[in-house]
Amino acid sequence: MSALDTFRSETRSWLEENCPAAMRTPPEKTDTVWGGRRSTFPNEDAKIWLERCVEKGFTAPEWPTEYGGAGLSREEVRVLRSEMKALRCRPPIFNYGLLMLAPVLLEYGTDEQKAEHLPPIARGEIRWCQGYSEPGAGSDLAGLQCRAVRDGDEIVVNGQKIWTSDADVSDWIFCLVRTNTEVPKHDGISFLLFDMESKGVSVSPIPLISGASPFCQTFFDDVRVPARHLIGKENGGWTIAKRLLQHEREMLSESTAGARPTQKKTLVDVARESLEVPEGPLTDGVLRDELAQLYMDRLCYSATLERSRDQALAGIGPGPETSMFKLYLSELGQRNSDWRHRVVGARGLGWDGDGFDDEELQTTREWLYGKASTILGGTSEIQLNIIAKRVLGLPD
Amino acid sequence: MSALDTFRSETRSWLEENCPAAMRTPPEKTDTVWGGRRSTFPNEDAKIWLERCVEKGFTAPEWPTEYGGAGLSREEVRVLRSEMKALRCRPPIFNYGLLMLAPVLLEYGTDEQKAEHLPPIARGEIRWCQGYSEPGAGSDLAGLQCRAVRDGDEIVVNGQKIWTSDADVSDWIFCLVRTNTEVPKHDGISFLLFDMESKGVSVSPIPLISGASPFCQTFFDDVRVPARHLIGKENGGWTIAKRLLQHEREMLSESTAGARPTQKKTLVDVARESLEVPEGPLTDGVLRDELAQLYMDRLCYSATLERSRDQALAGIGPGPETSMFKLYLSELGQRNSDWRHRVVGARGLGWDGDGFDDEELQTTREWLYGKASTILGGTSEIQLNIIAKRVLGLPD
Amino acid sequence: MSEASSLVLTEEQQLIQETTRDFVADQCSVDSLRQLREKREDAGFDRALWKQLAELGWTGIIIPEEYGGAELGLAELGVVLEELGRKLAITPLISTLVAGAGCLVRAGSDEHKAAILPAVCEGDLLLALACQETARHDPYSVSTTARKDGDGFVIDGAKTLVLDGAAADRFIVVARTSGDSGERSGLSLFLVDANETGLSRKPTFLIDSRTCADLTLSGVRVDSGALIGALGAGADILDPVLDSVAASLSAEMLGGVLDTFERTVQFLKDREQFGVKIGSFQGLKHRAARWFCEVELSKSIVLKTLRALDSNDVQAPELSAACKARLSDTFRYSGEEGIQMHGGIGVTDEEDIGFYMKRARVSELLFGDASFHRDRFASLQSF
Amino acid sequence: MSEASSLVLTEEQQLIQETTRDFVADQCSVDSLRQLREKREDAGFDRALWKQLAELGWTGIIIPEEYGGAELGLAELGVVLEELGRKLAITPLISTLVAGAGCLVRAGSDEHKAAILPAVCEGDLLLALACQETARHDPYSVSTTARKDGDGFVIDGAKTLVLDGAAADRFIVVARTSGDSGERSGLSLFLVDANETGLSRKPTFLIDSRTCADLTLSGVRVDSGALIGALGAGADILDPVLDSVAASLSAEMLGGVLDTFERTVQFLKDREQFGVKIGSFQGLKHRAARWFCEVELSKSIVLKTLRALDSNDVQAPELSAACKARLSDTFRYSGEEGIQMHGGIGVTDEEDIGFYMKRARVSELLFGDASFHRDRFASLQSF
Repeated sequence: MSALDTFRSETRSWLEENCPAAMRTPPEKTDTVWGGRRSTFPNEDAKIWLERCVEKGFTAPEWPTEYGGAGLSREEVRVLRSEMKALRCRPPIFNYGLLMLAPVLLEYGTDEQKAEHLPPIARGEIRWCQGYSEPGAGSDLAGLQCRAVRDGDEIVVNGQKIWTSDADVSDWIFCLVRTNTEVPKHDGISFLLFDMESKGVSVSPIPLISGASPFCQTFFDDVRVPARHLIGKENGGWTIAKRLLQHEREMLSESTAGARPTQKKTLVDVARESLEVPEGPLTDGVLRDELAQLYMDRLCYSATLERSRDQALAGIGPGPETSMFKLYLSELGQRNSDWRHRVVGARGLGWDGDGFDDEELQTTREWLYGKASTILGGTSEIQLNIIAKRVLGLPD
Repeated sequence: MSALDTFRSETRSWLEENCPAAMRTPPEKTDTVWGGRRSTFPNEDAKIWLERCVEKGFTAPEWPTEYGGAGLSREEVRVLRSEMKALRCRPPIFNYGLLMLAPVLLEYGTDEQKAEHLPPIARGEIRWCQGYSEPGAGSDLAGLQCRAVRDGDEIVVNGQKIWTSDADVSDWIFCLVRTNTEVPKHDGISFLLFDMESKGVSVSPIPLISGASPFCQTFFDDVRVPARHLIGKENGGWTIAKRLLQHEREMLSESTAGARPTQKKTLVDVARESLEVPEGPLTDGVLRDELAQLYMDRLCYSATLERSRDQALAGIGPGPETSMFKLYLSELGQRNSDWRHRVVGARGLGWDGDGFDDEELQTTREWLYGKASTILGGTSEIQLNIIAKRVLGLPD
Repeated sequence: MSEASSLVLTEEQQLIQETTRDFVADQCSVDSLRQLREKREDAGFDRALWKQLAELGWTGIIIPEEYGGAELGLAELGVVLEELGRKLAITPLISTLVAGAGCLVRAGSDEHKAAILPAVCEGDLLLALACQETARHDPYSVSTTARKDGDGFVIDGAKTLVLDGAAADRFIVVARTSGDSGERSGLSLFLVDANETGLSRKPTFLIDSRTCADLTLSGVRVDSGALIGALGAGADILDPVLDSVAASLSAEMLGGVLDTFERTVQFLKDREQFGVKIGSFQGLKHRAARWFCEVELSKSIVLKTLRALDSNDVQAPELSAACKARLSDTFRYSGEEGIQMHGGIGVTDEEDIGFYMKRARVSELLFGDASFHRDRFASLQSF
Repeated sequence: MSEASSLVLTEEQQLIQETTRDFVADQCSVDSLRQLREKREDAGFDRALWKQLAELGWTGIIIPEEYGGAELGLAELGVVLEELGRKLAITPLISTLVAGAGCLVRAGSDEHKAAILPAVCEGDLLLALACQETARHDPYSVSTTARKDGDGFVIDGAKTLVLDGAAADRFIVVARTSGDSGERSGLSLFLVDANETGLSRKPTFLIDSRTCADLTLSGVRVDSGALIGALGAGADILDPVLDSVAASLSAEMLGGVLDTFERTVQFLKDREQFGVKIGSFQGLKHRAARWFCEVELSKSIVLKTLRALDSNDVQAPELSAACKARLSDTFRYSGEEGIQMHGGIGVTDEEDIGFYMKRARVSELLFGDASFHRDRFASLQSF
């Protein structure tokens, strides 16, 4: 315990000394540092903060130092997180390479592959996107058709992906491809990495019901990929794919736990304004009751996340119940933004133009955008299937 | 139109003259006249009212007069009903023979069978019960095992039924039996009638979570039934069985449409008492909102029932959408009694004994008993299956 | 029981339904909403479409024959609105006909009627009801004042979410001539020309590609003839007109509900995943079946309410409240289930289903959401 | 982060869990509820069982060591209650230990503590909190009065739904020494012997086979030493004690939730219809999966709340409210889903599941239902 206490106090000192004051304020949505070849920073402090963390290995604290991590134990990582939280330090960087690809590379990659890909991720130099869904393969992910054929030392990819988040600003893609069409669908899938600057890759953004979106359609036309970028065995990609989905769900359930700081007004603020009740009990008993329910459910959700983390520390790893987090959080988020939008009333009906302020327009767009949260990353129905089968053991 | 108007005024006069004043008050639950060999009447007026209706054919107004009906047209039946409603006349009799068995006898019975069974039903002399479910065949009704083997002019029945409402006080049973075990399950079922006083029939009531109940387990041990009591073809009973279920659902959806008159206090009364708000808006905004929702849903349900009747008059018969009525009404009824019970609060926690008045104990027992309504007569899940398949045409 | 009160369509109503259905199939589509969104014209609807509706006689469908209308009921208008609602067509039928002309038919002077109603029937004149002042519909919360001034009145205040207010030629402005905001008495209705000095309007572009307007009334002077009905008794006109508006809007919403439901059920039959139609999954089947029940209940309450309004049934106000509450909830639920069942494609702008969800939200909030109408229903039932 | 505040069980808690689980497997079953129901004994629970709990040390588990207790926390008691709750065991742990002893430990005089707590630990003395007066839990709605009279007080009033009140040896009576019903201030707590002149009790037999009591206090005279804590400041004791009661009751309810869920999932795996296990139907699968989520959230909030109470976390009151609201809703939902999924057999008295639904309703209404606690939560959060 004593060693951990020492680590705690050293870490705190380091954070206090190295984390710029501006990086200790709640971030706006636009403050996220994504990294990559075309990396931009909201301000100079964000750049400095990332550089210092990279140097210390704190962008990937649990990784071995040889790959750019800090080589910390689980307990130490927990201490680091709690200290960062205490000082309100912003995460130095956020991206899918770090949170989704890297864990499976560490588990399934060869030493060469790890050495090639992990350090640039830790340093925020390469931004990754995820080539999973296809127009005909959404919930039935394993039904994917994007074809990859070996040609000597290369693999030639032809096909189409959809819902590729940030494909238009990403550098590399981790991609599920079909390398065998003669076997049951799960047995002919491979897990392949390639550069989005490769010849034959094209990208087209998808407008959503909420307007412009980070999602893209991505087309591959005879894209030639060096065969060394195949992770795991050829045709053995499904196991890796599923494991990555667990990490994705974990990311989705953590990223917005508790209140999202993207909106300035709390739900209480919004209700007070709409009802014109500056203080005291909200006069609409039904809204007040609903609001209490929302806050309570948030509390229960946070407690469950906390329990899950404590269990992980006690040696019980994240299992299929990550489906529960993805399911519950996405629906809770929808209930939150739906409630907010309903309470805003007529002020939330604006699409654009004068007559509505930014926060009102944002409330509306987030409400609309939120409809995607129970679909993308695996629909709620798929999560329910997973829970029924893998957690409850109900028969097929 | 003029003939119908004449019928209306004649009917009204007849009702005014013949329906005793005591039969024009809202009935208590215990006032129902069931008929049968062991028929009892709550009072002399109920007996007189039944006799007069029997004489007029008004217990089964749409049946041919030869079977004890009044031979009325659909329009005339509607007029009779609306006049009875206007004068608040109680139904002279209520039982399963009249509402469930008779319609299928009229459709599938031979002239001899109709002549034997319909008049006693119209006169209220024979009370029928329904032998459908078995312990292993609930939702999967067609999986029934109760065995019937032909032996010359007789059929010998062995097996067990469950949920036989009022089996202990009924005279005859209409019963689904398995007459062929070699064919797909739907093709080996027959529809058989027999006397409950037959040798080998025994009955045992089933206590429910709400206490004593009208439901029974019914056992058949070498019961010998004359073969002429087979309705329809041998092994052709499933079609009749399904049609009868439609009539059952129709009955279930009509019998309690709108408020059930079995409890004296309205939901508003109960809320006013519990909240101690004798007048003005209910002070608990959430309860008030929920109550409005309940009443509104009741309105919408009644309007739907009314529309369905109007459609029937316009020549569109009751189809599989009767499943919707069964589903919705049973759930609405549960919501009603659950709400009432919740609002009664601590006063609704009594099982028996002092400390709780009759209305409170009844509220509690009805809440408990109501849990059966979404299960018996075809679970809500079965109704959903029927709607999905037969109304929406969704694939298997 | 007369044919008119039966909850099935009369022959005339069936004819109106078929005519409108053909018209809608020809003229209306969700794509036109995308176009309206891009164009951002202040009017917020297609004037050519409106002229065609006038030719069909729908713009005067509930106006008395003496003013050139068809003198039919809300039940007939409801049939038209339901069909238009199926394709989310944007027309000023509710604002001009049910709200605007509704006030005049009910309480307008002979001069008003003669001057305005024939032009409405011709499709040449648009009306709008300027009632709401805050983010939530609350008809008695009126702070706009009309002050007696010589022979006329001077109106000051502001209005928001005035449906079709960007295109209206005349407004019916609800103003307070006595009492305090929130009180039922003291409201008066005034007919105000859109070009009146002191009146300015700003169009607001809504999520469902419809346009409303915010109004500012600053010393707007009208003569005493502008008053509709009795001074201070505006609520006696407003209440039944708002009931009619709620029920008519519900009929339009019903069209949206039906289309959302039907297109989603079709999608369940067409879309394959895991090698089978997704409509074969019991999880989705049961949800579709429950949805079906809500749709059926919605159909019934709309039919019942419109007929009750047409026959001045005493139950009409509470039916109207139940109707708008039910359609608000069912349309919302339909949009949500529709999108979720469509999966990924459902959240794209390319797929139509999202427009139904947006319309559901706008319609829900116009003229009182479900919560407002439950409150009103409870008050009408004295609890 | 210390081990104690981690949301996994400590080794000691695991030990307590195992001991209790073995005990429950041996001694408790739903059948004993059926027996209690037939016997209709006033006590409403099995005294032999209570003595055995005393031998295990559970009757004094949260009482300080100096009075013979184990001086553990609510977290440990919660583990015991959860296991007992799994089989719906009826024990006066909450009434005697959390409510009764809770008041004394917090604010009782040394004499009170010395006289009562050791006997509680031994299982020889039962306490009950006489708080509620109307059909709805509302701790400040107290009309029972305690009037100063010479050196003591005279208490008049009536109480209802006094949990385990039929067997209690002493009552802690909440009475008003000043102010009006509904006010937080002016409440005082008195320790009253069950045999005191003027106090009468009537057992009430509840649907879950448990017994409560209605009390009548008519000129009950107590001396000044009967006062617990400061005069008129009873709410300062009552509030935190009721938080502990709400959380402890939630732990017991959690046991019921878990058993209901687990036995139903097992039923889905065992029961066949249409030639397959009914658990293979996606409609039921999805519902079971949603139910699982609610169960998991319930587990977490109980753990979190008990730990917060043990560490006097400032968030403890709102967590307690969230906890009781959540468990009230989840237990109810579990009972309803459990019965519906069991089908016909589920509504028979022979099957155990119905007892869980009945317990759920009683527990829901004891010490404030979900609606009460949402209201309290909102007040605590100042909205």
